[in-house]
Formats: sequence, C-alpha cells, structure tokens
Amino acid sequence: MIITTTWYLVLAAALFSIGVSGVLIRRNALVMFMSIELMLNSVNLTFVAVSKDLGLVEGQVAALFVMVVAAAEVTVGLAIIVAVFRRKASANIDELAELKG
Amino acid sequence: MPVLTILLALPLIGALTIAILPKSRTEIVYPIAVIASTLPLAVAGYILWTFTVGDPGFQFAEDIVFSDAIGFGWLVAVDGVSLFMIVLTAVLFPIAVAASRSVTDRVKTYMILILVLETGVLGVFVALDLLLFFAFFEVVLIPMYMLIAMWGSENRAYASMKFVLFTAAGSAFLFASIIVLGLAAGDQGGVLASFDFRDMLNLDFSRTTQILVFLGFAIAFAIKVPLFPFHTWLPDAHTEAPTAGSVLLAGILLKMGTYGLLRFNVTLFPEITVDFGFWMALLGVIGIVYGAAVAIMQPDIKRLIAYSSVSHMGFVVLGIFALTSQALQGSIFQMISHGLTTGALFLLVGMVYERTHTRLISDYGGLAKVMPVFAGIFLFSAFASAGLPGLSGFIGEFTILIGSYLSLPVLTVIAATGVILAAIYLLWAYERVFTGPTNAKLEGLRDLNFREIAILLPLVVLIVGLGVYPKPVLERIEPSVELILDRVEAVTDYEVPDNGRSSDIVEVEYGEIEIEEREGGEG
Amino acid sequence: MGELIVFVIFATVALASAVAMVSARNPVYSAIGLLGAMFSIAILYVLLDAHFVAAVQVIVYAGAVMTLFLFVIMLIGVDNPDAYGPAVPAQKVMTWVVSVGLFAAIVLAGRAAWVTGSDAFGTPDLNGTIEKVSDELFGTWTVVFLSTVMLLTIAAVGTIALAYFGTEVADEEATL
Amino acid sequence: MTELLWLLVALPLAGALVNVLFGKKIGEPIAGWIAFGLVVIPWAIALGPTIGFLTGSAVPETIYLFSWIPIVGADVAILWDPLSALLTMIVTGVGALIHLYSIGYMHGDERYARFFAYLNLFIASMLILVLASNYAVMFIGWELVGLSSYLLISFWFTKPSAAAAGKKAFVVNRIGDWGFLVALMIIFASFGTFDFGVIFVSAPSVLTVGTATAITLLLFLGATGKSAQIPLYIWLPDAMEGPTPVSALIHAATMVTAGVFMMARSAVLFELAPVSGAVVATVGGATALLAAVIAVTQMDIKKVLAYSTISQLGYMVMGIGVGAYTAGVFHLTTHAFFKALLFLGAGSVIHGMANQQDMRKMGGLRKFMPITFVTMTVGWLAISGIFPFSGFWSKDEVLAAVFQRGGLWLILWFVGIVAALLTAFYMTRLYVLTFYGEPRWDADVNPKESSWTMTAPLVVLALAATVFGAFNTPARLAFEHFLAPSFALIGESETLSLSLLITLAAFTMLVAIGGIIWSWRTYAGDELPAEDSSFWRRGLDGFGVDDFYGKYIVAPGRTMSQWFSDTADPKGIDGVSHGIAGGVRSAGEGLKTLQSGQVRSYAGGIAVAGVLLIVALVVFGGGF
Amino acid sequence: MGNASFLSVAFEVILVVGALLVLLVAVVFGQDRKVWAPIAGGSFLLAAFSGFLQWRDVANGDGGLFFSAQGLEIFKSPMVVMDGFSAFAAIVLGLVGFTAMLGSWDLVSKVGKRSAEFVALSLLAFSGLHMMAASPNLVVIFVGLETASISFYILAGFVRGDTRSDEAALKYFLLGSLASALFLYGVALTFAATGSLTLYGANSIRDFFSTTVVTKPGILLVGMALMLVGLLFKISAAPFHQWAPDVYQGAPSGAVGLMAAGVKVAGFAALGRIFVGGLISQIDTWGPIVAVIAALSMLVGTTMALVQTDMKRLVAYSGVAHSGYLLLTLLAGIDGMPAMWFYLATYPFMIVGTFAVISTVSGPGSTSSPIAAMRGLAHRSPEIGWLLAILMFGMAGMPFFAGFVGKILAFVAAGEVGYIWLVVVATLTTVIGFAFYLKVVAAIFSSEEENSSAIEPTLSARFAVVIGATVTVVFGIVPWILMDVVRDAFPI
Repeated sequence: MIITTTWYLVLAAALFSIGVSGVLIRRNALVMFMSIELMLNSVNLTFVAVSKDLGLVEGQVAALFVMVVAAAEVTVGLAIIVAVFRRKASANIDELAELKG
Repeated sequence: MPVLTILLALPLIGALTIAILPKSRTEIVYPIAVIASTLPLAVAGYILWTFTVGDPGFQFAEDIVFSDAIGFGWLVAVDGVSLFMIVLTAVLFPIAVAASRSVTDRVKTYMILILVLETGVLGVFVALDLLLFFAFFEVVLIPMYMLIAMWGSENRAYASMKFVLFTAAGSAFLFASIIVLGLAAGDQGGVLASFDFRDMLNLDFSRTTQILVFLGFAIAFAIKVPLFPFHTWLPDAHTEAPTAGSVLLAGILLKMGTYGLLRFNVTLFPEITVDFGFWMALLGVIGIVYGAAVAIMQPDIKRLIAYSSVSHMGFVVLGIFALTSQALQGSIFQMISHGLTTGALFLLVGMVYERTHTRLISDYGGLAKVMPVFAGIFLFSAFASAGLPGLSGFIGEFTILIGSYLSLPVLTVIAATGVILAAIYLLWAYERVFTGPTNAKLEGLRDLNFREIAILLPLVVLIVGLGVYPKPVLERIEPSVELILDRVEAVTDYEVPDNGRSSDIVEVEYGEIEIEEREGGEG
Repeated sequence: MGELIVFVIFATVALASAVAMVSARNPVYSAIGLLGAMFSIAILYVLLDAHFVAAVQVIVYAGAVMTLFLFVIMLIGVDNPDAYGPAVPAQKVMTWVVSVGLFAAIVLAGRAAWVTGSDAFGTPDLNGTIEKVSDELFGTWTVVFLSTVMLLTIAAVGTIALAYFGTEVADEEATL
Repeated sequence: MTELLWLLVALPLAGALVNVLFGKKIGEPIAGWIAFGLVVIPWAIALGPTIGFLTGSAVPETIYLFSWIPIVGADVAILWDPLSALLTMIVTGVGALIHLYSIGYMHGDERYARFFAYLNLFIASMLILVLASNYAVMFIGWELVGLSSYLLISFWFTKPSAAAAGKKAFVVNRIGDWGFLVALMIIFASFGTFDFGVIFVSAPSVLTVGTATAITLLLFLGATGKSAQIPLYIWLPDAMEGPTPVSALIHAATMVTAGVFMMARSAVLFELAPVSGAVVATVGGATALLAAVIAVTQMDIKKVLAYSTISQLGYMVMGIGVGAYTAGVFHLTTHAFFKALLFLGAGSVIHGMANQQDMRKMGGLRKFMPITFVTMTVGWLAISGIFPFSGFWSKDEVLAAVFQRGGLWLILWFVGIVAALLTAFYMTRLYVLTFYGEPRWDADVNPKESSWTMTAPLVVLALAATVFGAFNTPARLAFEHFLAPSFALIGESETLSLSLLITLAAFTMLVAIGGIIWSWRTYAGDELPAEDSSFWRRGLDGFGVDDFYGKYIVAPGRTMSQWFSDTADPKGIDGVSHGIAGGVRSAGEGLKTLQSGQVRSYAGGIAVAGVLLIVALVVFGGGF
Repeated sequence: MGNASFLSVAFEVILVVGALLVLLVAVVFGQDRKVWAPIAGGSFLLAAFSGFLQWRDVANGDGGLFFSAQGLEIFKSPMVVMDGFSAFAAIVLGLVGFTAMLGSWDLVSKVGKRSAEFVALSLLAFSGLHMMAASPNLVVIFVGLETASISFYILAGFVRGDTRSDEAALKYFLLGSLASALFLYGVALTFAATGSLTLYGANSIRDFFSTTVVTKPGILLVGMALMLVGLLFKISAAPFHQWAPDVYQGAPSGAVGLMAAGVKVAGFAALGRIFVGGLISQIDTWGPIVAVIAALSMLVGTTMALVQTDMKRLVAYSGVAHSGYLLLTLLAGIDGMPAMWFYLATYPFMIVGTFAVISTVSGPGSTSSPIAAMRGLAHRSPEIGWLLAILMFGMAGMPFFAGFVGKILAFVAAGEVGYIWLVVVATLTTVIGFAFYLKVVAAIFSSEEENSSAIEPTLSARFAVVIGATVTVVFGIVPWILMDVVRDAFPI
C-alpha cells in the first residue's frame, strides 16, 4: 500500500498535540521549551509533507525559515532560563508565581 | 454672526485665560471667572432679545459638517424649548461662580472646571447633531465629577463616583441608541451614518426597534432627571457637592434630562410616546409624591432639598408626557423656575453652612432671630419652591396640572397632592430651623453680607417677575411646543386637547432649519 | 513497500521519543527524546524527497540546538530536586483532555480531506534538491532571507544583554 | 373712576414692600400710619363706585389689566360688581380700623414695621381674591391670604406654639386648596377658560349635573379650609396664637369669609348641583352646632370667640347651601362688623389685663374699661341676635331661608336654632365673666382703658354693628337689591310671607333671650360654677378632634415617610444599584483567582480556549 | 519599479541600519549616549517619514505588490505589499516607536552599559512589527512576529536584580512561543488547505477562494482558528490575555510602553491583513467567533481592571478591553479598517504616555506601581498630573478625547454590520471603564499630603507624555483631520 500525505499530517498532528501536552504538564522550564521545539518540528513536517503533495517548494523554504526562527528563539530562550536560574537557582516555573491577580 | 459658537466659546476662553495665569496671581482668578461667566449672559441676552417670537422653528442655526464619513457636524440652533434653558444656564453660572468666593483651595482648577462645565451644558442645549449632543451630555460629567470629588464634603468619593456611574450607565444606552439612529439615518441618506437631527425625523423603524431606542433615550434621561426609581444618586451628589456644585447640579444639569426627553423622545418617537407616555408620566407622579414623602423626614437640609427636586422634576415629566399644550409649556416653565428656586435654596444653605458647618436640621433652631434677612429670603424661596401663586414656581406647576388633567386626569389629581406635601416639608423644615428659641450655638452669627444678598437678588427678582408676568416666556415657548404637538398629531392618531389653545399658529415643518450663510466658523 | 516500513518504523520512533520526552523525569532523557524525534523527522523528510531540509534539520537541530539544550541542562544541574515530581492532578487531567481534544479535533476536521489546495502551480513530483530550494530561497524569498539578519542580530545582542552580569550591573541596579 | 381700582391692590402691596425694606429705618409709629393710610386710600377709592351700585347708577364691569397665563386664558383683570364692591368695602374698611387699632396695640414690638407690612400684604391678597375676574387669579389671592395669615399667626415665631400654629394653618388650608385646584382642573377641562363671565353664562349648557356636583364639592372642600368648616376647622382656634388684631382682621372679619365669598361667587355652579347644596348646608349646620358647643366650654376669651367665629361661619355656609346667597353674604357682612368688634374688644381687655386671656382671671372690668365695656355690650347683643342689632337680622334671614325649604331641612333649621341658643349662652358667659362679678385678677395687673387708637375702632365698629342690620329688613331689602346684579344669573327664590317671617324672627329671638337669661343666672353669681365634669374637660380640648387627626393621619404619615427615607430608599431602591456594582466587583474578584500567576495554568487556558475556538469555528463553518 | 521597490521595505531597512549603527557607534565611541541617541530617534522618525513617502506613492497609484527579484511577477508570489494599510502602519509605528523611545529613555539611561543593546533591540523589534503589516506572505508575517516577540522577551527581562523581571520574561517567553507555534501550525494547515502561503498575487489564497468552491473546509477552518489564536494572544484578547498583566507588571516600567503599544498596532495590522485582506471571503465563519472574543475581552478586561490596585496591571487589563473594542472594527471587514486605524493611531500614544508617567512616578526599572503612588500627583507635578488625567479620560472614551471618537467609529462599524448586541455590551463595559479610570483620576487629584514629594520628570519623559496627551486631545477635538486620512488606509 502507498502512504499518502495524510499519514504524515496525522503524525504531525499527533506530535503537535504531544508537544502541547508537554508544555502543559511539565514544570521544568527547559522541558516545556523542548516541547515547544517539538511543536515547531511537527509544523515543519506538515510544511514539507504538504509541499511534497502540492509540488510547491515554498513549503520546504518555509520549513527552513522556521528553523532559523527556532534557532534564534532557542538562543534567547535558553539565555532567559539561565538568567532566571542564576538568581533563583531553579528552573521550576511553579516557583515563579509572584506576579498574579 | 455665529452667535451660538461665540456663546459656547466664551467660557472656554475664560477657562484658558485662568489656566495660563501665573501662580502668583491667584487673587485675580475670582474676578476673571466672574467676568468670563457673565459674558455668556450678555450673549444669551442678545439671543433672547433678537429671538423672533412666534417662529416655532430653529433660529441662530449654524451647520458645518465635520466628517461626511460619519455624518457628524457642528449643527447648533435654538428654538423656544432650548432658548430659556440657555438663558437659565447663563444666569445661574455667574451666580454660582460669584457664590464660590469662599473657595480658596486650588481655586484656579475650581474656576476652570466650572467654566468648562458651562460650555458643556450650553452645548447640550444647543446641539442638534445627536453625536455632538451626546458629546456635550457626556463631557459634562468630568468637571462635575471633579467638583464633587475635589471640593465635596466628607463622603465625596462615594457620591461623585455614584453620580458618574449612574449617569454614565444611562449614557451607555443613549450612546447605543444614538448609533442605531445614526446608522438608520445613514442608510436613508446612502452614507455610512448621519447624526443630523433633521435626518432622524422620518426614519422608518420596526416598532420593536423604536421601542428599544426610545427606552435607550428614556433611561439615560430618566437617570439624569432623575425619574423615580433612578433617583438615588441625586441626594448623595447634591449633599456632598460644594455649594456651586449643588446649585448647578439641581439648577441646570437635571434639566438636561427633561430637555432630552422633550427634544428627542417626544419629537423623534411620537408613536411610542403616545403609547408609553402614561407609564413615564406615572413614574413622574410617583416621583412627585414619593420624593415629597421622603423629603419630609430628611434630617439633612441639603438632602431635603435634593428630594424636593425629585418631586418637582416629577411635575416636569408629567407635563411632558401629558402631551397637551398647557402641560408642555408648563413643563418648560417649571424647569426654569425650579432652576431658580432650588438654586436659591442651595445657595442659601451654602451660605449658612459656611457659618455653621453643619447641615443637620437638628443643629439649628430660632435662626430667624439671629439672621432675619437670611430667614426672609429663605422663606421666600421656600414658598416659591412650594408653588405659591405670584411666584414663578406656581406658574409651572399650575399650568402643568391644568394641562395634564386634560389627558391624564387621575394621575394629575394624585400629582396635585404634591402641593400639600411640599407645604409640609418646607414649612416644617423652616419651623425647625428658623423658629422657636434660638439655639445657643447659633448666637452671634452675622447676617448675610452685601455680596451674598447681591448674589441672591437676581434670583429673587426673577422669581417674582416670572411669577407675576410669565407671558414673555410663555409666548416664546408656545410656538415650538405647538410644533412638537403638531408633529405628534401628524404622526399618530392622538388628538391634542385644544382647550384654550390658540392652535394652527404653526406652518413650519421640522427639518426646515434655515441656515444663515456664513463661512468658516468652528473647525 | 520499503517506504511503508521505513515510515511506520520512524513514525513510531518519533511518537515514542516524543512521549518519552514529555514523560521523562530527568531533563537529560527529555533531551534525548527530543533528539530522537528530530532524527526520525529528518528521516521522514528524506522520504518526502526534501533532502536539503533533512540535512539542515540534522545539522541545525541535532547539531546546534540539542547541544545548547544539553549544555544548559548541565549548567543548571541535572538533578534539581524541586524541579521534578508529579504535576498537579487537575493540570494532568486538563492536559490529557486538551491534547487529545486538539488531536481529535484536527483529525476529525481533516478526515474528509487534508490537502485541499490546488497543485496547478506545482511541479509534479517535487524533489527538494539544493538548487531547487536555493533558487527559490534566493529568488522569491531573498528579502525574507535577508530579514533573518534581524533575528540573528537580536539573538546575539539579546543573549549578551541577558547574560551580562558585570559589576556595573550591581551599581546600576542600585540606582534603579 | 373705576379705572383707578387697580390701586386697591397696588397701594397696600406698595405699603408692604416699603415696610419690609425700610420698616426698620422708618420705625414706629410712622410705619403704622403709612400702612393705615395705604388701606384708607383704597377704601376711599372704592367708596365712590360702591355708592354707584347703591344708587343703582353703576353697572358691573371688568377692568382688564394685563395678560397673565395666556394658554389657560387667565388675564389679570378686576371684576367690579356689587359683591366684590361689598367685600372690598368690608376688607378695606374693617382693615383700616384694625390697622389703626394695631398702631396702639403693637406699640413697642421690635418688629413693629414688619407687622404692618404683613397686614398690608394681607389686605392686598384679600383684595386680589375678591376682585379677581377669573378663578386662576382668585386662586392667587386665595393662596396669598393663606401666606399672610401664616406670616401673621407665627408673627411671634420665637414662641414654638405660634410657629406651629402658623404652619398648621397653612398646611390645613393647603389641603383645602388641593380641592380648589382639582376643581379648577375640571373647570378648565370643561370650559377651556377660567373667566367668570364665560363660565357662569355657559355653565348650564356645558356642565352635566355630575360634573357640576364634582366641581362644587371640590370648591366646597377649599371653602372648608379657608372658612374653617368641618373637617378642616381645626386650624382656627390655634390661630389665636397670633396678635389679637390679626385674629380680628383675618380670623373673624375677612379671610375666613373668603370661602363663603368664593361659594357665593360660584353661586351659578352650586345652583346646578342640588346635592352639593345639601352637603354644604349640612356641613354648615353641623359646624355651627359643634363649634357652639365647644365654645361654651372654653376658658380662653379668644378661644371662645374663635369657636364662635367657626359657628357663625357655619351659619353663612348653611345659608349658601340652601341657596340663600344674599342671606349668607349679609350674615358675612354683619358678622364682619360685630366679630371684629368683639375681637378688638377682647384684645383691649387682654391688653388691659397684661396679656391675661383666661376669663377666670377677669371679672368686674366694666368700671375700669368703660368704652370697651359699652362697645362689647353692643357686640354681645349683636351676635346673640337681639333686636335691633345687626346679628338679629342676618342670622334670622339664614334661618328663615332654611326653614322655608321645609321637609327634612327643618332638622337643619332646628340645629340652627339650638346653635343660636348656645351662641347666646356662651357669649353671655364671656360677657359676664369678663365685665361683671368680683375682680379675680392676678396681683400685679391694674387694668385701665386703652389708648384712643384702640378705642376709636371699637366705637366705629359698634355703630356699624348696631345699624347695619337695618339695611336688609324683611320690610326693606336694600341689601338684596344692592347685590342683585351679582346673582342676576340665579332664579329668584320665592320668599315667605311677612307674618311668618316675623313669627320665626320672634321665636329665634326668644330662644336667644332664653339662652342669655340661663347663662346670666349661671355665671352672675359670686363664685364660678365648678365646670370640671368630663363634658367640660373634653370640650375644653375641642372633643379631641386634634388628637384624632394626630393619631390617625399625621402619625401614620410620619411613620410611612420615616420608613421611606430610612428603609425603602437607601436599602430598597439604592440597594439595587449597590447590588449591581457589588456584582461586577465580585465577578472581578472571582476572575482574579484564575489569574493564579502559574505559567502552566495560563498555558492551559490558552490551550483550552484554543481548542474550543477550533471546535467552534469548525462546527460553525461546517467542517465536521 | 526600482526605488519604489526599495521604498516598500525602506521602513525595515532604515530601522535595521539604525540598530546596527547604534551598536557600532556604541562599541566604537563607548557608552556615550549623547552620540548615538540621535541615531535611534532619527531612524524612528526617518522610518516614519519613509512611511509617509510610501503613503504618497500609494496615493499616486505607485503602490502594489512587490517581489524579491525583477521579472518574477508573473508566476511567483509577492513578499512585500505597499498599500495604504502598510504605509499608514509604517507612519504609526515610526511615530509610536519614537515616542515610546522617549518614554523609555529614563530606563535606557539607567541600564548603563547595556543601553545600546536596549535601543538596538527596540529598533529591530519595530522593524519586525512592520513586517507583520507589510507582507502578504504568512511565513514572513510569522518571521516578523517572532522578530518582534523575541526582542520583547528580552526587553521584558532586561532589568537585572528583580526576580519579577525574570519571571515576566520567562512567562512571556514560554507563553509567547507557545502562541507562535500555534500560529505557525495554523499557517501550515492553511497552506495545506489552500495550497498557498500568500494572500495576494498569483496562486494566492484570494485566488484560491475566488476560483475554487471549498467543499471540505475542515483543515482550512482549523488553520484559521490557530492563526486567530496566535494573533489574539499577541493583542491580549480574552481568554488569551492572562500573560499581559503579569508581563506588564514584571517588565521594567520604562520598557512596557514600547512593547504594549507596538504589539497592539502590529497585531491588529496582521489580523487586518490576514483576515480582512486575505480571508475576507470567510468573514461569515470567523466573524461571529471574533464577535464573541470581543465581547469576552471587553467584559473580562473591564471587570478585572476594576479590582486592580497596581497601575500597570490596570492598564494591562484595560488594554484587554481595548482589544475588544478594536476587534469590533474587524467585524465590519474592509469598512472597519479606517476605524481600526483611527483607534490604532491614537490609543497606542495613550499607552506610551501613561507608561511614561508610570516610569516617572515609580522609577523606570520598577516592577510594580501601586495606584496609591499616583496620589496627589496633581500637586507633586501639576503638568504630569493633568496630562495623565487627560490620558485617562482618553482611554475612558470621554467626549472630546480621541478615545471617544475611536469608540464611536468602532461601534458604528460593528453596528453597521448588525452587531447591535455587541455595541450594547461595549457601551456598558465603557461604564465600568469610567469606574476605574476615574479611580486613577481621583487619586491624581486627591489632596492627601502623604508622599507629597515633588516629582521632576526628565525632559524625554515629559516629551513622551506631552505627545501622548496632545494626540489624545487634538484628535479628540478635530478628529476629522485623521478620519479623512485613515479613510485610505485599507489593504489592497
């Protein structure tokens, strides 16, 4: 049997949902952030799959740009996490609930 | 000549003048403010003088369209209905300013606010572009809020916020209704929206829409008047406000409500007015009796007068929705005289408050022995407010009652009992404050000085003058009132009782507002 | 047929490692999980004839990003006691509902048809070779490509600004 | 010379104004003399035209002054006809005398000028009332006399009782005015104008009996207020708190007769409503009797006169009720003279007795105040209805008119007779207790005759009270002819035969004499009868009518108002607004708990909302 | 179209160059701000001017779609679009950025060595923001979105030494990237559904809708929904608003004005571009959803602002409400764009001015600013006090202040397309608005004499506030000046 684009897209959807669940369920800022990265990856998968299906290379280009963005995001994100850690000596975001109301 | 624009501009100019005064010259703020608030009186006098008697339409009209995107412009004009609102405003403001001599704290701000307030109020009465009207109607809140919040007495924060929120809540519905109207008018004219009063006159609406929009207007104005269930902001605001604030609030701001009811509810929605008029009038009558009944037992003299306002404004509402020539004229007249009498009463209370720093009736007694002149003027104002014949209060109430009986007999008979109650609460209050053995704490109070008497004198004169010879006022009101009634009769199958009406003096149709040609102007 | 097998295997791996990433107590394992997911995704790219993207995927993610992650993990300490432990139950339930709901919603919406776009403009069996991608990238997308300079500058500048802990900071704080 | 008539109102008003503004500077006695002059001059002005009516040379006319409230067709105009002329003469004449009297009486009062200002104001208001050519203007006068009476009753406002009395008078009157006001509404609704001319001419054609009854009853309600009839008479006795001249002027001679005058003016309407006539007459009779009974029990000399006034007013009202308008007005006139006389006499006595008003503390004054004594004698005989004094003629006419109706009306007639008996009794009681017997004064008083300004009016009034009755004897109906133009629109009622009239008169007088003798024998003795049975005590406080009103009307009203202002308004109505405000606020507080500060809960919020949004959009767009 | 095609990206280029120059100069000439401050301000103004030039060209009809290379127009998709929409966005963003920079200057002068970075980041962020408005390509919009967001994550955590600042940064970062991911997935799915990443031009989404009848809209709808979520998060519309108050409060007061104002403008620009410019044909599907979101935002924003005690949180929540009012304009589709731009051309200035005052009163680096701190401001610094009052009236929508006109236009727009119930909700929430804005005003004018220490605002802050207030007043009294301009600010 032949695998259609649908399979990829469903897989991507699944990965995306898993990523979301990771953001919601983990207390470790790092892991949350990893989950977000996973989400971005699944999106890329979608892009590429669709571009294959439609024969449009734009999809792949988009994926590349997403990677660039992700890279920048990672750098800054990790910098923030490190900065936080340097003061609170913890990456547990449940402890960062001073601002509320 | 853009008379009305000048009229509105003068107080603002005054305010700016005061604003740019250097800190060092605060002592000349008061005189400047007095002058700045008196100039509009001159203009108003000019308007009154050149006002064509017998012309039911709008005069001194100015029409400059600002934005045809949403038809919104500077459309201002005066007719018999608004004419005397303007004059009343122009009369009361100088008095209120002059009465504020004792304000020493942040006097600059104080005077600026009052002058801005004057522009706002005048704007409400002349604006015929609904958006412009709403703008003025709403902007009046700011200075009044600040006056109460900054110069009020103990409970000012609560009172001022209550005042704003009540009025604003009403305005919310008003705003929504105005937008509905504007859009409808726009569809008619093929533009996005139009807020021109003239375009509102013959919109075809579903009955439901009409009712909803009518209610939107009615609620806003009912709160402002205030009509019976919406009146609770008034005692607090009046009581906490500084003297000038109370005077202006009771004297003019309340009239914005009744004016709106007449100008917009009745004129724009004759059918609904005819169908629902009874219920509005009923609320008015409840207000008359209820307000008076509550007033009787008030321990605080200012609260007492505040509730008496509820009662008196009830007469006005009754008159408006009775839809007879007499009643309508009476209502407008009652607005004027209520402004004068209640204004006088609040001024007087303020003057004695400056001396004794108490508003509790129980703290007084036998004051007439100490301050005979004060007592005399107070009694005079009290009787004027109680509708004693020969004074202005009577003309209004009498005409309203006589006229309303023609269309709403039962309500009117009930309303007439307000006359009895008024006598009770006013005279009882007078008895407790002024008669009997003099309260020891009051010994040695000085009587009114020359300035205070001078402030009160114009009011006294006007009260008597209008009471003895109201014709000049009535004959200017009548045509416009007849015009409104003719519209009601034309649109609905309601027959205005023609007792004593010199009818058919009206040829002009609404919408024909002659614009005098002129260039430039505002904007 | 082989394609099918490869897909099934790596799809499973991807899912498995994704789940592992989310559920692993130790962030290192999470990182490993993510790594696995990325690798398998890269393979899937290959299946989709997007070779260039696949390559970049491996280099950028597996190479750079993951290294960074691991580095930071090491920096802030692997076993940071309070960082772990069970999540709030309510949160757990909500998480399940949401993620399953999301997946279900998307799949349900897509069950009729996933790709409804027209391939009129497309080249029949697209092959994401470098030149194909690059002339797109440096043709149509030049402006965007250039605009990424902003991103990188921001990344650099921002990291410096954030990581900046000098003596000046102390006294500058004092004046705030 | 009728074109000068507007001065009638203008002059006293001017006087009032002058005395209010500059009274202090003018000072006594000039202020008093000014006021007096500004009442005498109107009298002089009015005299000529009035004589014109007497001689029959003049005809009623309306003098238009200016337009007042056009939309209700109310012009300020003077209706000058015999009725208004008569009242004008009474008001200005008696008024002038009382001004003169007051000049002496108010001597030394610190607000001397103010007093005369009020008096002038009253004269002006009263003249507006009687000269009005339409109901609207009449209502002005109607209210203004109420005002001036309020001012005068509570003239000594530092006395709480005086202030309270004034307020009571005004408020009670206002209740009556409510009736008047409603009547005016109906009138306008029916006629579209207030003008007497129009109304009276078109009334028979316009009004149904029902409407007429309604109007007249409401008018009568107004009258019961001003003319102190049941149920609104209660203010009059308290009104005695005012200075005595005030009692004489307002509460005897003029203001209280306003109601009677108004009904006489509206005679046409009453003619159309027989039922109202019956009601009016009955109330009048009942008032006459009740007031007479109470008067018997009073100890305060002024209170006696007050109740006797109420009783006499009852006669007048009864007269109006039976349609004997002339008789009513005639009694009004004579009563004005002798009651003013009596009050002023009493005032003179009180003055002499150092403000002592309790008759038990008087006695044997005839030697000390001869003029007062003589004049009071005249008044006493006049009110008791002894031939040939004026009271005899007028009261007799009223009773005759009642008798003439026959049937059940005879009951009313009998009531009238009884009241007459009692009148004679209590007046004699007053007379004897004051002037005869041994002196029972307090130690420090030494009575002497008052100054001439006070006695002169007494003399004049005494003369009037003696001779005026002769104007309208069954033999010679000058008064009736004089008034005829005013009642031209009413069908002439046939009169009884002369013989019957004389018998009735004789009978009435016999009754009166009986009363006098009975009373004299009771009180002429050396020691007073101990009047302390429950009847006397209850009578002394007017059979508790005041308490009744207080308990069943005032108190409940108070409680209700209290409840409104303490509970209903702040908690009930304002509660709603507070509720709304609180609701919004607590909604905010509630939402605050969602804002927990936990990143993951925020993320959860975003995710949940996101999923919902997706579902909503897909469902809405038909994607499922 | 040589220079025109440069002009179409002039805004971004200028700001990027400015940013690099600032960094360069700062490195070369050291930390002397006097040297490079003009560059920062200049590039904002220059950018705004470029926007003006674009506007003029658009008016002359030289606007349109722009492509990365010559000769590709036939079958390639455009990357930049120059129309009234993007041009006006450029003008607004440039001026807002300038004013906001003035407002942030106190902070800049406080962060010592890192001040150059701060400024550079702001400049880059704004160029990213404009990309969101000026590109028809969804991926480019995403890139711009990230460019701005990432810089703002950094700015939020810029102040060391206050844990709240870190917390704000981390929260903003995590939630922000989550939202971005959702948005991106939306883009991907839309790509799948329509086979295109661009809104205009050949093989564009608009083409797709005009040529094809969508029979199976499922994925398309999910895509739209996810894009909505992403953008609604950025403009902090309820229920995606929860980050806003925390971040506003935690971020240094000096930086908030910059972030808040900029994101609002660009976020709505993107919404307008995508949903009105591209997906207008689907308005019947997304319209009602947006309406509900708008109602929620107004209600939640006002009710929660009512119970705040911290100035920054209050403004944040009021911002949620204002997003609600702004969303009304989207409902009217293309007719709503002028209203939206009028609102966006006035409201951001109020935000900037307000935060300038806040940072003046409670310190540029402060991470909390209780309303109580505003007590007696009218005495402590009359001009600042009065101007803040004006700004509050403006936000409250008092007549004769710009906020009022903005509201009218928005309400009329929504009413025109029949959302009367929404208009009623809006007016009623306005009333609640009065309650808390006036609470601030009352504080300003309260005469209590505790903390009566006089406040001397710096020149830059003073300027920022004055500009904000001036905009509020001028466009409140003579709004038609602006109204006639924004009439042309719609997407092609």
